[in-house]
Amino acid sequence: MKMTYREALKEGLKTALENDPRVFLIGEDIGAYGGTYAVTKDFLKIYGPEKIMDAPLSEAGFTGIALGAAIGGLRPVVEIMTVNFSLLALDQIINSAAIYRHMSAGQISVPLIIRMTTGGGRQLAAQHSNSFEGWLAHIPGIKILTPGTVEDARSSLHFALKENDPVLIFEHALLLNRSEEVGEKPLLLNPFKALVRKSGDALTVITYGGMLPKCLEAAGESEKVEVIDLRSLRPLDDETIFNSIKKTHRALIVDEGWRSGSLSAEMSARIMENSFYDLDAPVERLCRKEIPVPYARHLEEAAIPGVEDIKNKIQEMLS
Amino acid sequence: MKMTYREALKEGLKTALENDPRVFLIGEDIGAYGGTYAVTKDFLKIYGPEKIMDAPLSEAGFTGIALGAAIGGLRPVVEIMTVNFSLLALDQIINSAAIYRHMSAGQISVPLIIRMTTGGGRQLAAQHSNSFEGWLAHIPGIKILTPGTVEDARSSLHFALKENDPVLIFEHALLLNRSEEVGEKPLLLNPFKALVRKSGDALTVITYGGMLPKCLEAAGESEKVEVIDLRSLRPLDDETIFNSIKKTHRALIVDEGWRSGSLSAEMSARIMENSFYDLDAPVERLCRKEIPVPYARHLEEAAIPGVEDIKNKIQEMLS
Amino acid sequence: MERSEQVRLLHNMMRVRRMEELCAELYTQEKIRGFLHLYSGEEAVVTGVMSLLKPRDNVMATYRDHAHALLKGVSARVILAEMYGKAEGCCQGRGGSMHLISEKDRFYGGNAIVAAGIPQAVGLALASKRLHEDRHTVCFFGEGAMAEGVFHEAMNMASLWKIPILFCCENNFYAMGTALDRSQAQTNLLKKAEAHNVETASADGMSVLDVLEKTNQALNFVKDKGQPFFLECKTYRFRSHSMFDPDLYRKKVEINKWKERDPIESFKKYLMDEHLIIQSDVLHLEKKVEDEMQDAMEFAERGTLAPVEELEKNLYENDL
Amino acid sequence: MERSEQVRLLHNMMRVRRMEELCAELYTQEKIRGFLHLYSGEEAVVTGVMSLLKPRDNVMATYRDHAHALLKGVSARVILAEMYGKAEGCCQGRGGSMHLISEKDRFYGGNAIVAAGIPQAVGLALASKRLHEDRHTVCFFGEGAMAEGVFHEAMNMASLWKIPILFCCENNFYAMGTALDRSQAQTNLLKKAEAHNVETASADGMSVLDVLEKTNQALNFVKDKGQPFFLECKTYRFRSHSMFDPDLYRKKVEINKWKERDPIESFKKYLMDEHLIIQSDVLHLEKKVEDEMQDAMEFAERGTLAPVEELEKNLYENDL
Ligand SMILES: Cc1ncc(C[n+]2csc(CCOP(=O)(O)OP(=O)(O)O)c2C)c(N)n1
Ligand SMILES: Cc1ncc(C[n+]2csc(CCOP(=O)(O)OP(=O)(O)O)c2C)c(N)n1
Ligand SMILES: [Mg+2]
Ligand SMILES: [Mg+2]
Repeated sequence: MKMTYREALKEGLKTALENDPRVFLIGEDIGAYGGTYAVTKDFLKIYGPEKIMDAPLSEAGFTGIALGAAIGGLRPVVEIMTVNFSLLALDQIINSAAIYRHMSAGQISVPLIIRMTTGGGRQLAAQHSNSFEGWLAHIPGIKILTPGTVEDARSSLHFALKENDPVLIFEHALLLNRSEEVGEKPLLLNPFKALVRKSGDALTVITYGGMLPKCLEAAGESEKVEVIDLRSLRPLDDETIFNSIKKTHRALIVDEGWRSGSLSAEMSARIMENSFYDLDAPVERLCRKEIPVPYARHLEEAAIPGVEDIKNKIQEMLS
Repeated sequence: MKMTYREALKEGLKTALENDPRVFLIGEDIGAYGGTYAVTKDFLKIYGPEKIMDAPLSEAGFTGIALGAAIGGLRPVVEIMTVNFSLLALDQIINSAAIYRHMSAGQISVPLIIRMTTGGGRQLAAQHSNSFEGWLAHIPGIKILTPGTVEDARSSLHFALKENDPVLIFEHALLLNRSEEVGEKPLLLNPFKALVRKSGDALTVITYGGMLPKCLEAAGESEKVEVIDLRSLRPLDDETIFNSIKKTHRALIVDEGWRSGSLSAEMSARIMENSFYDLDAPVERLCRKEIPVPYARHLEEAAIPGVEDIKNKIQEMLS
Repeated sequence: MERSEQVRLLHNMMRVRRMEELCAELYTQEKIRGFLHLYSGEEAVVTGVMSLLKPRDNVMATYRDHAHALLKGVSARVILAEMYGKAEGCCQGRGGSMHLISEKDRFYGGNAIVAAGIPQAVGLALASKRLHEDRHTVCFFGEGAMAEGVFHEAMNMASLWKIPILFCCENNFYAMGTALDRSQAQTNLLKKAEAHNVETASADGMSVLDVLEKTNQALNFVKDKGQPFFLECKTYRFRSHSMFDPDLYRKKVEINKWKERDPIESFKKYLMDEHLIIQSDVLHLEKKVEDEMQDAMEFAERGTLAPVEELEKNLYENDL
Repeated sequence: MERSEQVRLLHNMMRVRRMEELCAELYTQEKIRGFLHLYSGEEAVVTGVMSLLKPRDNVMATYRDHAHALLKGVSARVILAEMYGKAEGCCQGRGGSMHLISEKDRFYGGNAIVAAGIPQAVGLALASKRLHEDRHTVCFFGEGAMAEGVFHEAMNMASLWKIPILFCCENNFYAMGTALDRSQAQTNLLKKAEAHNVETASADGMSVLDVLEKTNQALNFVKDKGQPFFLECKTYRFRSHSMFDPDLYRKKVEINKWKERDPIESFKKYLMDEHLIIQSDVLHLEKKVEDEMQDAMEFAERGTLAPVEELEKNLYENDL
């Protein structure tokens, strides 16, 4: 059957709400409004205000409350409307959620899940279009999932709920309306393993999230291009990457985030550290231009890697 | 004459306050208390409460006020007591200060300076010991200075005030009591250029801030080891690095921050991209262990690279 | 008040309304993209407040900012051009609807992070105070923004440091789909300002004259005492939160009840009842407004696209 | 109140004081490192509040947390061992003075980010409510924390969602070196809670009996109404902010004035005046306290260092 990324997220949330009485959702406008991106439409009616908590504009506050509730035995699923607003809650996430288990020598568990919409491409300009997932993957103590397919969107919450640690899930706004053929039941593929989405023998393209479909489109039918979907940014499954490079000897990282000090840099550094002697050429990176994303469509398109940019880069690296 | 890093910071602040009537300092406990690290001791008495504004515990608020004041024509110098508390102000810094000039097509200037104490090594545990400067260097629109010498501490504010854009200055807590021989007047060396602090021919050690003295100590008199001080993390002066590697063919990055997705990753990736064919071996990294810093001294020492760790790594790479 | 001044108030409210309705049309035509937040229904607030401001005064607004930009002196031309994403826009197409900024008009935006502009406006006012500049600073925000911590931080410091600023809360009773009483335990908003020792008043945000009068008192207080003032204006948005919003959370009866108090219609009626204007005056104003907006739209249509080569310009003062 | 209960209050205050003074000594001997924030002078607050709590109740405190840990049931042994950085400490030496945590005692820290614990405590209380657990949740913080935005955010939501929690503000009039009236425009702290429709009271934080009585009323309110309560306890710290602090900002006369109201001495005097205890009882208590603390210190001295090999353990439940 056909399912959209939005429907997949919806299904994941409903399953969680129905299977685990400790689960509740909290965030701005997830209830009466129906979710900014309509992911939680009708949830308030179905599950009631204890399970679907419309929060005031208080990102730090409700993230902190969810954190405490997680310690106290509930399984909160926070929605932060847009990745940029997560900056208001970073103290709670980084200075508290990420450290409690380690600092308490294992006494405290923080099974806190935070979903947020990430990415550019909708002309929302500089304060609503960032891709902070790779940047946040710097922080030890949290895990980061970036579903890039409908199937993964369907099961990310399932796996996040199995963790007893903070998990951030980044849902790309441009994927919401994408649909894929899926089975009756979710496949439940361990999200902490990278997957070869398309195999090839001369260039490994490493990507995730919103850039995945673009990379697959750019790769087309070429037998030369292998496309790897990281799926999880922390932990990073480098084995799959290193194995691929043993075959291709070349790698390109495509990351929607800014380039400097990003996940793309980490991936590149790890490849050098582990696969230096396998490489026939330096690893390259294709990232967002290092500027705030502009509103105008032609400028936004120039700022964020598109299919053409990826195609050109692949061509360049293969010739 | 001898001068400590603390005295150098003090001198820089006093010079700024005395030479530019638009300059004022704002932050927690910089006045009556004298500054958590005694950098602004007696300032309140000397310059009065308009110039030395003791702020309430409101990091987002007073950073935002300083931002507005900067737009309005003043030259605020914010002090954020410890780098961890900057997480409370990141929305103001990243979602506003860093974007205004670009988003307004050059109409708005944000000459906002933010100083903060960074780094571990004082048994202050997980919520007071981070090194976020490399991580924040991901953000376009801001500049980042990390003085690692007394001379640089002396002039960082001078140069920051010449910028018409947000500048973050990270002062390493462990350096405060270090003293150096300096001249009567500051040398005023452009801080956006990396400097070769010690030359050598077989390994380039790239570092900055609190790790600089450790690297210099570890390098000792060895003619093989070249030590480069980045000084500025954004912009990054890679030319100096690439030139050094043309000579040494090997590089080690020593960074107090966590390893994954850090400045060390960026440096490594850039070296691969630009100097791949100059390299005789993969670039390596020595960073903080990827955990919250523990309180106990022996654990903290094990978590943060020390002189011995650097020595061992250098040895290993040279053999 | 002079008749001409009263007519000017009506005219300005009509300009705001017409521009918003035009934006809605242009949005459905996909000439304007991204998020679009319209101000229809709330015109009395911005018009009443702005009528007392001069070009030299500072204004900070939110993402719902077209009206504020227009009445602060930014031309409809550059506003529309901005929303078209054209180089002739006030931000050369980089900001769009939510980020109108015009430094020469001392209009500082246009901030799409709720409440982030509040401390920044306090900072602008601090600068004016320190530099002994003779200007007011007015900061607009919605009642939803008052749940953000930084609102309280900014109020406290403005009060503590006696910073002359007018906080103008546009209380339209909803923050997106969340009603005030579903998101704030204390719905008497004045209490929140009082918690920081800030002087307060509440105005009928559907009456331009009431807003004007309360603003006048407030600005006098700010100027005389050199202290902040918090003015709540109770109002309502006639449209959904943004053009994305299906508006599932408000009852028709509620919307209609407020629409009966349409600030433009009621003020028009008042002026007619007082024999200050006649129907032909209204037609004349309508024509003027229509001409202004048509001209603006044509200007935006004719506009050019900023060159992609300049994409990375203006990140820093001295490009690296 | 029973005599034995009153003696217990005195005993607990003495335990707190002695532990703090011992910590000060150990700090100068460099047995304890990092930042060290002592509670001397404020004993009546923690003692009065905690005397009404059970092991099953939740407590969240700040970096000034030794007293709270001790009276919540964490032994002086593991507290001191933690400050010594030993494996026998409650966090195996990873937390230190500012981060005492003991999950089995439902003592959740120990948070060195001012005000960060406040929403977290609200979350703990929310969990208890939803899980129908019969426990109180008490959240301690200083008056300085009330300037942080997240304080207001948490108060609003606790009130809005009727979350049963006791907010206990230890108002010692200083946040580090910044006096309350130099950092908050509204020094009547109750107003800040009222801004969120939260019920309030103020206690004499130098009188353990007054704190106890007000806490009792507050906890009853919280339990009966299922709503939050804000209790301010006016107190004073006799020592500097932390062992780093030269205490340049407080006048000797002010400190001495408060020291005359020493909560331990005054309660001792009261008990003697009322003939509830005699001098030998005091000596007996002192001996008991001394023995407990000496034992704790020896325990900490004997403690072992956590193995460095385990440094990266416990980052996640299932180590990667
Ligand atoms: C920090 C932040 N959180 C959430 C949002 C999403 N958002 C945009 S407008 C809005 C509602 C704001 O309501 P209010 O302040 O009352 O202003 P109004 O839209 O009613 O004029 C929300 C939740 C945002 N832009 N910024
Ligand atoms: C977010 C944050 N900002 C600043 C600090 C530094 N700091 C530690 S304690 C303190 C004062 C807190 O005062 P108060 O809340 O009154 O508690 P008290 O120390 O008086 O018990 C400050 C500024 C911090 N730890 N966290
Ligand atoms: Mg509103
Ligand atoms: Mg205090």
